[in-house]
Amino acid sequence: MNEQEALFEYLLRLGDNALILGHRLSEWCGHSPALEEDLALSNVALDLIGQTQLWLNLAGEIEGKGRDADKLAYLRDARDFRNLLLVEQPNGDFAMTMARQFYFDAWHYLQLQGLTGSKESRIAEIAAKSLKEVAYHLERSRDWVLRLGDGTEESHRRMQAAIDDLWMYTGELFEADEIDRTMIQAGLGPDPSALQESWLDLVRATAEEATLALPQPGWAQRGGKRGIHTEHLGYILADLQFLQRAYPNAVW
Amino acid sequence: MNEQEALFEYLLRLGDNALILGHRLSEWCGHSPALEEDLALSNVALDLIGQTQLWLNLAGEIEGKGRDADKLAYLRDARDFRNLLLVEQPNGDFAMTMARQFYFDAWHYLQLQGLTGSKESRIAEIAAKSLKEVAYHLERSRDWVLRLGDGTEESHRRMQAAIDDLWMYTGELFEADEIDRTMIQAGLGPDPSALQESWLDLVRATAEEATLALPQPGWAQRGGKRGIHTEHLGYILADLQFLQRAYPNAVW
Amino acid sequence: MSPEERAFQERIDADIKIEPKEWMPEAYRKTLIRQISQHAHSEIIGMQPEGNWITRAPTLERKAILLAKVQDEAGHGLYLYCAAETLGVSRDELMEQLNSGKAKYSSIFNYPTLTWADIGAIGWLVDGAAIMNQVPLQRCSYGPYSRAMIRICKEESFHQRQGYDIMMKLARGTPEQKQMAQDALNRWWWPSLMMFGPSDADSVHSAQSMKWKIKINSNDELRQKFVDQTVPQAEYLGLTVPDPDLRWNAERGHYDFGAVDWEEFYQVIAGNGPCNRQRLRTRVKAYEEGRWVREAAEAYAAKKAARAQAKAA
Amino acid sequence: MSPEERAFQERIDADIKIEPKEWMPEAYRKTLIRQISQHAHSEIIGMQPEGNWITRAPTLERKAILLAKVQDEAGHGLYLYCAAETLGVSRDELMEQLNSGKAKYSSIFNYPTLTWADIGAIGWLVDGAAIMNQVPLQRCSYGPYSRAMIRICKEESFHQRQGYDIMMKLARGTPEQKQMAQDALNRWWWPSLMMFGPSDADSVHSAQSMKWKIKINSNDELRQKFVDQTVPQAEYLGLTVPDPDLRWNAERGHYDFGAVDWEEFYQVIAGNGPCNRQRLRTRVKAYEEGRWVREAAEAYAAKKAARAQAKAA
Repeated sequence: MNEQEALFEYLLRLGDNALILGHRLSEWCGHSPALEEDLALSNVALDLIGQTQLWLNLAGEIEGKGRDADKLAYLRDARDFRNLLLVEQPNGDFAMTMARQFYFDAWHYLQLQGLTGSKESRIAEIAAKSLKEVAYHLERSRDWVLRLGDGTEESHRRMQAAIDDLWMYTGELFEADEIDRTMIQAGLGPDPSALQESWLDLVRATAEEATLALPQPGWAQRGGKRGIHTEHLGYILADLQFLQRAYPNAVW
Repeated sequence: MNEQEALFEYLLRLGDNALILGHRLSEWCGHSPALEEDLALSNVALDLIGQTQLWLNLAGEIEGKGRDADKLAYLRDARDFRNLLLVEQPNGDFAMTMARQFYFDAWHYLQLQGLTGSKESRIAEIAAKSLKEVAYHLERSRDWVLRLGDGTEESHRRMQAAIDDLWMYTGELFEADEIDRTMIQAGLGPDPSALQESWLDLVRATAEEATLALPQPGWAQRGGKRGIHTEHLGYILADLQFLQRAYPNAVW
Repeated sequence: MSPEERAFQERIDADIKIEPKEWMPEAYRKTLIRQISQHAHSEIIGMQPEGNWITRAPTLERKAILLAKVQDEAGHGLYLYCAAETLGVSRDELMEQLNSGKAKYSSIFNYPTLTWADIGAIGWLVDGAAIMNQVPLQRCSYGPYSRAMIRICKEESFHQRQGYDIMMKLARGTPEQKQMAQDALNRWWWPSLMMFGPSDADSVHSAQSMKWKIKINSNDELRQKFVDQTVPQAEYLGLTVPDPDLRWNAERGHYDFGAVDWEEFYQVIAGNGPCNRQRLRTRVKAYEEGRWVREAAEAYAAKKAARAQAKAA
Repeated sequence: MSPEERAFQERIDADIKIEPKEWMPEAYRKTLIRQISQHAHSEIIGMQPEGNWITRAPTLERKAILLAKVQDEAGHGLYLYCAAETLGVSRDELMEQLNSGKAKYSSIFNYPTLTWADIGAIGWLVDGAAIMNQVPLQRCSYGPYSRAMIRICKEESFHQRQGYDIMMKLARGTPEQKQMAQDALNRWWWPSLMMFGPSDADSVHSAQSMKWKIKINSNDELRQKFVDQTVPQAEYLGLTVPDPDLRWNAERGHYDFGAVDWEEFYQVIAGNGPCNRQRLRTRVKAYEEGRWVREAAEAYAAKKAARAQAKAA
């Protein structure tokens, strides 16, 4: 795989994370615990859809085969998706959604921070723009971890279950593979493993403040970055892609 | 609409009922209350898939545009589906599934009985074959209405809720429209409104034996037969049709 | 009429806004609460038919626009509940009324969204009719309601343009897309006309509400205005309005149109629309399943306040 | 060895089947229960990965075949639970063991089915490996187990052919389909080889089980047989087995193949496979949500019996 191919894959990962998590959050719209949350969750989803467009359009440009963000989002099958397993996990209850969001936001923030130093100026620009949005996402999801962890007995129990349940999907966030290494060497993106300590510090401090017990490091589920997903992704795509698949070549 | 066009539409209704209800039942596979039910629900679903193939293949022949059962099942969008609203309703709990099945089977049996007298021999043959299967379906779903209605307090409550909930989708079963009238006049199919009394007799007697209160006749939801569905159908089709849509012209 | 009532009516006649803490007749307060909360409920329930297509929107841009629109509806609901709260009723009370089926909301949301074109038709027709109803209400006599309406109308007209844009893309698209657009118009036209409510002759409460300036135009007036505005738009799209009696009446300077099927209207109002039960259940489910979250947020806030106090002491 | 034990072993050596009511050593009974129930659990859990594609099968025929296959697995589970019940343990007890995570099932079902080709690969490879394990067990010493195996093997070989047929269609299909098939082979090959269990050197209990004829061949023997059978099938499909060390060894008359990654195997066994948690939760959910139905059926049957008795009296 040459650098350009690796960069394409790398950008798909960035775009697919935003796409799939944005999709999951958008499933909440109209079903959340309070109107304020319908607004807030939609805001985060909208930011992520915007980021999807930026990353996937850039991916399409790098690829140079005439695929734009929509073509990449709507016309790839599950094995060609490159998002982390974490973001495709079902919404579950509100605690599960917020635990997923907090784990992701805390990583996403560090990842984007690293990307602002990318030698590829378009990456650095998108990262800088996204970083501002994600700083707010992180503030919000962290706040909900605190509220639910240190709220009622029920909310504590649910939030503890959620952070336990999703823990096994966090290892993948920090594992560098060949593509990551190519990016690091080319000065295009940060070393994922270098983000782990800061992430753990934040997650640990938040859990403590939220009176939650952080799970022990254990076996990490992995595969999303190379297209080996959980069984959930296929169903997401069936809905997401229905119209583009059913009416090929139509303009909407 | 000439007779041939009406017949095509009529056969779509027969085929789509079987297709969509079979799909719903197949969703239970592996999730039912007991292994025996995994077997039994799958049996019914398999019968319905078989009937789908017969009806839709015949529909395609009548249409004469080269569409077979698979093309009709996998390449029409929701507005072109002609199934009753009843069969697309979500599975809900086991009581809901069985109430839906009983309402449908009781009608389906009478409908097929009428169709065995069709002047079109292919219709009469498919009806005769299906009738044997459906006699068993009806025996089974009726039995579950009894068991759950006259089982425990909880099962009684759930079954009562289910027959109440689905009642408004039963009116459509007996409403004759232009297509039905064309079929009646041509001696191709029975008058739906003529089936209502026998249906009500069976449903009433069953409810009584099951210690259930039958809902009062009320406003009937309608539209399925002319393609005005509930919001559930679109999601069924997104899954059902995914592969055919995503890989056009592939052979499986 | 008591002196207070007379003074109140004089202020209204002079186009002076009534503000929350001022004296107002009980019937004015009650009517307003009913009207504002029905409107709020409609925004909330209205999130469902459109929300149904968020996960299936055909492009990323359409998805973002639709999500933002449904989000705006949540926002409108929020403004309106706040406006109602200034009249001494809490959001929780109003939500309980909605959830229990006591409160009404706009019947149009009891129809299903069956294709993507329905998202266009809702924006174009349903938001169009809503704006027609709401624009005059910007001038209504109750200050908080009037101000909420000003914000809402601005956003709604944006939504309407987006809806029309969807219709335009479909009408200029493939034959299948054009058919989809026509089909949506066929299904949403009459329910949209019903949004203006029964004919003036059959409309209760109207006279008093108009005197209080919480209703500005008559139902039939607005309906006519809507038809006059919308028919040329349909023509521009190349779509046919599903009304054989529709024709331009040069003498009146308006379109004549066919009779609305009020039997259907009353059936839907009475709970027999295609989606009444589904809409209400979805709402109740979200509300009930969110209870523990709301309780947790309150408990946390209380703990935090207590800690801050303990620290300060 | 006690006289009973000696007589028992003599019967086994003489290929006489042991039947439920006959005397048997406690260890034989326990080992059999463990083995049969693990097999039953595997059938039940195995419904999930394949069930995942029933609603998305690409044609009506494929849908029917897949549904019938998953149904057969439920049936196999049923035969096997019945066989285990003859040893004095109830189906409910066994299901509790499964649901609580105490009982094991075949680790292969902890991998996800990601594409339609996985349905082909499971039929071809997983059922192929299962048959390889099960065919000798038709001759096992315990009568009910032996008879269950005879029925099951008949159906399994049917399933295997169906799986291979799916692979064939894909391998002869579009480039995307062929890639899908190769990808599925890549992912399912090694887990299939692991289905035969650890290498003989590391396999506990084997000697006693073989003496009792409830295990007929060694793990490595069967694994070799599976490789020898499957590699030419892969070649016929035009697919590449993902093992760089794979080559025909003319001297041995067998294929040599690379080392299995037992670290992964033990991780999956230990609960860390991609789907362990999901599989178990799905099972527990179905079981728990079905409880009221099973109770109702029992209550109804009791009422009916009581009525019949009252009538007879």
